[in-house]
Amino acid sequence: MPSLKSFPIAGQRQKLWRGLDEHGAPPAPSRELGAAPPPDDATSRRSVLQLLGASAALASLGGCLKPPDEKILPYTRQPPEVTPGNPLHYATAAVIDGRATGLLVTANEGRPTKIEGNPDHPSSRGAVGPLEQAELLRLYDPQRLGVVQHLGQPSAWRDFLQATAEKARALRDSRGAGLRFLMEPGSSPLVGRLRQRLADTYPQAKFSSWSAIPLQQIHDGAQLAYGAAYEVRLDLSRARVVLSLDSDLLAALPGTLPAMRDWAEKRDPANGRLARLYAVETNLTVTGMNADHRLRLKPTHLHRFGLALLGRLAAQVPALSRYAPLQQRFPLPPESAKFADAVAKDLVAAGRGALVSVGPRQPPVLHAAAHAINAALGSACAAAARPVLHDTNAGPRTLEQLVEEMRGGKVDTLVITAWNPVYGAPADLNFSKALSQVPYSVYRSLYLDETADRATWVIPSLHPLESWGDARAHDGTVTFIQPLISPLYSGASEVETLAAFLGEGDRTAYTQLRAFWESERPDHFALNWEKWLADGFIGGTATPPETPAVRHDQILAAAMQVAPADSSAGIEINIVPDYRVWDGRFGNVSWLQELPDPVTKVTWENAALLAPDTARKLGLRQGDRVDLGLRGPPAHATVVIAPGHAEDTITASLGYGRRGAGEALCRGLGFDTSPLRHTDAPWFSPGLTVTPVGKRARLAQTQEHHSMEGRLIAATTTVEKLKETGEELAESRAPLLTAYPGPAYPGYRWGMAIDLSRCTGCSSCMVACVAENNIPMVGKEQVALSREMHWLRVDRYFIGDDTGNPGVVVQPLMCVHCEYAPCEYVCPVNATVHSDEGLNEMIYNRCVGTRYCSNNCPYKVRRFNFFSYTSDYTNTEKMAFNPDVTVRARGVMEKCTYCVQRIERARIETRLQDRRIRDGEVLTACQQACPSGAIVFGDLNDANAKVRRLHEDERRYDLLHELGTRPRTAYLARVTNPNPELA
Amino acid sequence: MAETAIALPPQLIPPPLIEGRQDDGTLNKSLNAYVWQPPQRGWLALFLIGLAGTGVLFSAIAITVARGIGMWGNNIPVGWAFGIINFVWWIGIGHAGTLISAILLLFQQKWRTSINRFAEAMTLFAVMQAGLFPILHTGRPWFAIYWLFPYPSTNSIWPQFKSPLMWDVFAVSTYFITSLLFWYLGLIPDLASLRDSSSSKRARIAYGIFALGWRGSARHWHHYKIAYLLLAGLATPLVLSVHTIVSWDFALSILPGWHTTIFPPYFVAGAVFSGFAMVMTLMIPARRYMKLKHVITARHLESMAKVMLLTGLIVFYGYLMEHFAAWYSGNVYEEHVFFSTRPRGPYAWAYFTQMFCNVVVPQMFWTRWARRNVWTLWIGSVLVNVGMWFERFNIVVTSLHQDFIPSNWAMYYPTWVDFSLLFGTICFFGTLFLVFLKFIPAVATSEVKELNHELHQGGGLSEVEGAHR
Amino acid sequence: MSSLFKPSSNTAFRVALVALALLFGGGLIAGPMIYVRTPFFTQQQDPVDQPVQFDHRHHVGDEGIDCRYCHYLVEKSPSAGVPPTSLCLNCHEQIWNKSPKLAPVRESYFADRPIVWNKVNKLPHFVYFNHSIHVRQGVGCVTCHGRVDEMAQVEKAQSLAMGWCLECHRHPERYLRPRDQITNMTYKPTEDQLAIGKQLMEQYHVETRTSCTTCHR
Amino acid sequence: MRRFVLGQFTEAAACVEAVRKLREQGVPGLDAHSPRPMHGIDDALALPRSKVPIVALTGGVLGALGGYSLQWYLNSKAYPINVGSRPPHGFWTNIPITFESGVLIAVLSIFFGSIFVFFGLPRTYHPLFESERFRTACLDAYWISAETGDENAVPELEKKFREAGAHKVHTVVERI
Repeated sequence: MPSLKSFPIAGQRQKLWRGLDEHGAPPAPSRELGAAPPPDDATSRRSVLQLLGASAALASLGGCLKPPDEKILPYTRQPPEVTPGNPLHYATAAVIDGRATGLLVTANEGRPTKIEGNPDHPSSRGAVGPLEQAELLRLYDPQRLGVVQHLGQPSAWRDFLQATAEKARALRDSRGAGLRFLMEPGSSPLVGRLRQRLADTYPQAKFSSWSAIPLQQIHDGAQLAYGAAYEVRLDLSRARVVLSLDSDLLAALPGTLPAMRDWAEKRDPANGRLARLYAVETNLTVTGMNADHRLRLKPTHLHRFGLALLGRLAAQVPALSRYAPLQQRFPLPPESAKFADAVAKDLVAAGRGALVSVGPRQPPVLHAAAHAINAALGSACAAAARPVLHDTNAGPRTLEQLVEEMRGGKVDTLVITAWNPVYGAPADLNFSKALSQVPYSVYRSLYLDETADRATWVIPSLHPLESWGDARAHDGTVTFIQPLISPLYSGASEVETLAAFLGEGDRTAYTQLRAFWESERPDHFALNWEKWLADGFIGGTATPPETPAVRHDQILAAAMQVAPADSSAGIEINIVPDYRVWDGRFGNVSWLQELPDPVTKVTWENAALLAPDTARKLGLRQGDRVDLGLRGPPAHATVVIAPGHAEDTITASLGYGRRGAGEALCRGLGFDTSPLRHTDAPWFSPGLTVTPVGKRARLAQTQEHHSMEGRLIAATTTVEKLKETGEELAESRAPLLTAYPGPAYPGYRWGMAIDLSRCTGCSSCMVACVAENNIPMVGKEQVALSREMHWLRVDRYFIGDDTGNPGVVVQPLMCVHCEYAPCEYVCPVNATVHSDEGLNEMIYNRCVGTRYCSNNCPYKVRRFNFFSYTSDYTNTEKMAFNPDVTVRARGVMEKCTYCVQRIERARIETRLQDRRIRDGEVLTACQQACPSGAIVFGDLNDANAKVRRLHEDERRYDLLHELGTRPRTAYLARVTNPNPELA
Repeated sequence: MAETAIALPPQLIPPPLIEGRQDDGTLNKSLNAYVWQPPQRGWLALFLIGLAGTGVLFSAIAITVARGIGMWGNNIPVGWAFGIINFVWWIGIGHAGTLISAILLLFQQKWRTSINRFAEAMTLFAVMQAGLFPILHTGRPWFAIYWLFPYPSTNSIWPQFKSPLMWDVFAVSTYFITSLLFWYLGLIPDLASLRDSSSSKRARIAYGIFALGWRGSARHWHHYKIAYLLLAGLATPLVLSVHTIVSWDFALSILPGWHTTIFPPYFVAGAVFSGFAMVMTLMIPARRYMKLKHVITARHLESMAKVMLLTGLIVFYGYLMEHFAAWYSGNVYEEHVFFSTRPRGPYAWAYFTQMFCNVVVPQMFWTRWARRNVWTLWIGSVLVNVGMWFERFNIVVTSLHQDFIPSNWAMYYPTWVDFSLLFGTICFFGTLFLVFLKFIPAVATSEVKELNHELHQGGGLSEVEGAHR
Repeated sequence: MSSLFKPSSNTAFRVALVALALLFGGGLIAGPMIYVRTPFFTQQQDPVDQPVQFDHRHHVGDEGIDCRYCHYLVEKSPSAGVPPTSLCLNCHEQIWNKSPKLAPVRESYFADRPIVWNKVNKLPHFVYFNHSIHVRQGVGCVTCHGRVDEMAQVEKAQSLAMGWCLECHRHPERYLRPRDQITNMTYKPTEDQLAIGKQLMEQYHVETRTSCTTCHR
Repeated sequence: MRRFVLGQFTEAAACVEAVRKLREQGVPGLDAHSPRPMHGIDDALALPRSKVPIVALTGGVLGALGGYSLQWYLNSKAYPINVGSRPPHGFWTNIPITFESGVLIAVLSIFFGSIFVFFGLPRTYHPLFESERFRTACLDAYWISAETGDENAVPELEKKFREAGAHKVHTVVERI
């Protein structure tokens, strides 16, 4: 029995951001589950040193005190694969909404410290998004639920198994009547098998899937177009003209990483002709920021635009001729019409390189229309493939049916493995009330959240890095999840929870997984198993693309059902997934909370986004508090003026306004959008009322000034002007006169190049940097005071005179490692100096914190520890620290080091082998995470290095070149490919 | 000499340097009187307020050291704020003392004599306030306090002498030591006079210890005069160098608004400007309550007002040149600072406060009436002090909050700790000053005696002597 | 008629001044600087008590066990490796397997609880020292750790102050030895150390790295 | 056991004149005491030029040299580090500290040189302080003194003092 002591105290984390002298005790790990070694081993030698060191750093006021006593804890039995001091990498996966992203996780002496993409995995290709990386912090979250709960009281897994066994007997007798499973949309073959077995055991049981961000409309659209559920498999490597209809395919979200990489290649002028991107959307998205042309539409107009476009294509594409009536049915205002004409022409011209991509929020008919267009144009960029998810229905309608059953008393036992339906379900369903009517409910969760509050049994879920499992990637590739650490808290995986209803609750996930795959693929199993686990996936298991026939008649009929746009004025609501917390499940991850939204740069909350003109019309200013009402109680939001947003619409992202008892970090941040979501209209709806409440709130925005003030900062040009721009930029890379010739760098000469043409602004690099470099998160108040600690920031500027629909350019900016560094000569204590390889070094332990270096840094990329931001980390949280990087003390400056710890590790490794470091052998964390390959690092002395080639590119320029700082990081101007017809 | 005096219309004859017929005895008595009389109620009240404020200061310091610079309003574009503003403000104020005692001595300005002790004490206490901040504003003062000095550490690492902050360390510590020694050297004969005029044995012993056994020997005076003159001679370039170096803290950076060659003269003039204003602020009440009007006459006040007018004009010229250079350079960053951020940005109010107090207010000293009216003098000098503080605010904060790359621009808001430090140093300064006034003659007795003697011997009549200077 | 101060006050005053100068100059400045160079501060020559009375004299000196048998990671990891308990039992399963002195080792093994050793050579957390590269470049164990074979209880042999590290990082030729002599506790250069050192530097491509990030990251 | 003959004047000029006369008469160990420097007394006592300027110059030059060489040695010899690609030995950037250390050492030399060497202070006890009347020497009177080791010379000296115009002539004896 776990004692109360082992129960992570709710609210413990919250203090992190307020009191700086609190020092939470680590929750004692429970050893209830599994026979694996206790997690003490995870707190290994080096981490013990680090922990002691970190506290000693605070305690020691100077060199005049003796160093504190330190202990060494060697292994009692050395695991053969572990070399203390050297990290290990394991392939595993993160699963978000049922689809896996292959990961490579670094572990130091048994504790995972860094999540990176698996270079061989098709859904990652070495890149990784912010959400996947954030899994690390979820693992070490001291607020995780640590113990099984029964009716709000601590209980045990054994008790649950016993209770379930009794329940199962009764259920077997009733053939499973009243047994319902509400599941996370899943693709796991093992879970598929379990579901089959459960269905066999309980024939009358029903399975439903629920996600706040379902792919259902995609499946429904395919159903309409092809008569069966399909998903679209994108291949942007062959794209020439892409139209995104609310499809955010360039943000690093689940399933988009390969598309981002392919797209980046299409936007590099070195790779030949540039592809062109049109975006039609309501709110400015990451994809919209990267579009060559962008049309902003009210959400209810968006799919009508798509159908109108289909109508226009009818005239140009014989295969689509029957859609001609749509052009009349959906008349477009002049601006949209011009846009649609140009897009139609461009798409036709692109032929096989054309792609119309539709976002999952759009109605099925638009998906079907896109299928029609893509098929008619013979697009090589979009292939139909069978869904990887078990359930193609996971939306509000599914939940509605379940809720009706629950209300009707037809549900006796409800097993919920879906994430937090009480919070995520549209308010009109009142899932919470329905749940309290279910006599026996089981909820598996990482946290004591809103749903856990109402379930009979709450089973702590094991973190993916603690558990075994499998899932399919976006393309169907079977991917394995394997643990890197024994469970920090007691808990169960989804497989184990489901198996409990088969009376197999004591079979571990590993046993089940291995047995399942052995039965699936018995040939050479033992050998293959090793390989699959080492690779992280089974190669060649992607679902093959198919070419089903498009049912044009059905599509046309459905399209003609759509009412023409009503021009009734009124404000519409537009709900979007959040770039940081997704549907809210990542709410308790400080890395993501403090990650600025890639578009709005708001941290720690969501906001009501609206266009400048709409704000003017409504008399609202940035920071005003408003009540948003839609057929129900209002949501209390803070206004953010968002250039590029559609008129008369307010956008709000999901995942905030959390109320769960166990998630102190995110509780109370932002506002809950569920009152604004309805079962019939989960994403958009007209009729929104906006009532200013006369109060103001202070937003924690990391960027408050959005214009470049006409300065050459993030250079951008067009394909036509590329040559001229290159010549103009020559001035910004030309050698400068100096009185001091400066030293030679005969060995390595490290440098970086950032290609603005590739960067989409997804901000994955920021999280990678945070994870690699032990960067503390400082909390909303500190961010509002401009004290965020990110070494790497992604700046976003609006360009052009049209504040309604401005151009956007993004620019990752970290220390550029000036050769003539202005920060260095002003430091009185030699705490920031130059290395013999040209790195601008920052020596934390020498720093006294005058902050002069930061004042004199024209790029303002230095960060100062205004408080001791890490001293109150619990021991569990400290396990996430990278042992290769010093945890900085209060009062010292810090900044990007070009991941010098990786350089030094590579140097030592290569020197042990008597060779030089090869190009690509040292990747900075940001470079490694970047899905579009925008960041390249390497040795500028190496004539064949990629970074050297980029430094010699005609698009290359130095930021603030005229200051003579000679940065080692070069920027490559962004090239857009606008359509002359829309100029 | 006498001709010019006669030719002058009466309203142009300046007031005398020493009023009334005085001899060594009367001077001795009147100048030391304040030391011997029991503390006045006003003195006590002010002293208690000062002590309370000093308590606030040390609480603010304690909280800063215990919790971190985060207790201040500083952030990332604005790495320096109140700490450095206060530092520059106080050290600038300190400059008037050295200027009065050293430079005016070298220029043989007789009117310096009655006010130099006062001004030197002010220097010393102002530099003490200033000296708090360079250490306190660092993130890790417990290291800064000795890592900034070149001592042989076991780390074999040394300070970096290219940093203007290192120059600052040397300049400020040299300045403090020099001011202290200069002040003390001048004080020795007066301490001896206190020792010898006191009737209380305890006071005699106390003053006796600090007088070191001075006995007015002609052989000592012989060296003393030279030593004093040499110290003055050294203090003169030193005082110029100190504020020059302080200005280099900014001018050597590359930040628009800081990176300016005009800073050294402009800072030195500004320092003298604010220093005289502070002397005036303190002296006008002090001469009244300490009954020193006969040695600190309207003549002194008027001379100081003239210096303020002059230095105010130099400062104004500095402002004009900054703007001109920004415009003439055509550099977008410079232009942004001087034509967008300062006059039209969110801190424009500070800019216009600075301009009003430092440029408009001193213009009233063109009129004799304003130069001779204690109220206009006092209010004017208080406003100049305020204006000079805001000048540093504009240089430090306004330049930093919007620099090269717009994405990092951010606002700075001071916290209660920032205000406590400013208020606390003012109180601490005042407390030290009150202690000084109570225990040490506020006027250099031996020098006034000498001046008195010269006036009697030279022109015969002290009343007209000043007309030639 | 008498003076305020006694004649002796002159002497007293002067003595007081000198004392004050000494107190300030010596006590506050010179004193600490001397103190940090003494073993009191550096903890050199201060044998550290360990939970197990492991005697290096016996194991290294008498038995001649190579350092790398127990500190087996020294050539491939930043850490030299404190041996896992199982390694102790490789021998002590057979010999001295009843010795009460080894009770903590057996207890550790059977209870699967690590032996908590006390660290002798402590580096601050901001210093990244890598054993493997030093050993590879020809820095002998004895150079930093002293004559461990003569220590009953291990003690810190060198100050491990940054200045001490820099001495070798600046002039490696003064300290390098052939790779096959790394663990030799009694190695003496056969000829002039400087000549050997310079030759080894060339042979092993030893660089004099004094950039800060070599050790501080 | 030293003796000091003391005589008081009310006017500085008379005091200076008396000193001159006494010196010309060959009175040894003469000194004058006044609350402020007296004009012409240096001449009257025929004091040699003060050596304070030499001390100051020496201190200043040594200080400046020391300051410069300190910077040169520490930044370009002891641990040369690449700081913003500036040369380790920065002549121009060494100037401010060179100047400051020159001034500092000069000031310290002047102050401590004067106090300890030229004034011979601290000397809280001096035989002159045995005279209660001598207290006026730092207030408002002018005194001359003559030191003698010979008890018998005292009456002669007192006489000479009176002749020179001094009043309140008396003698103090050193206490041991």
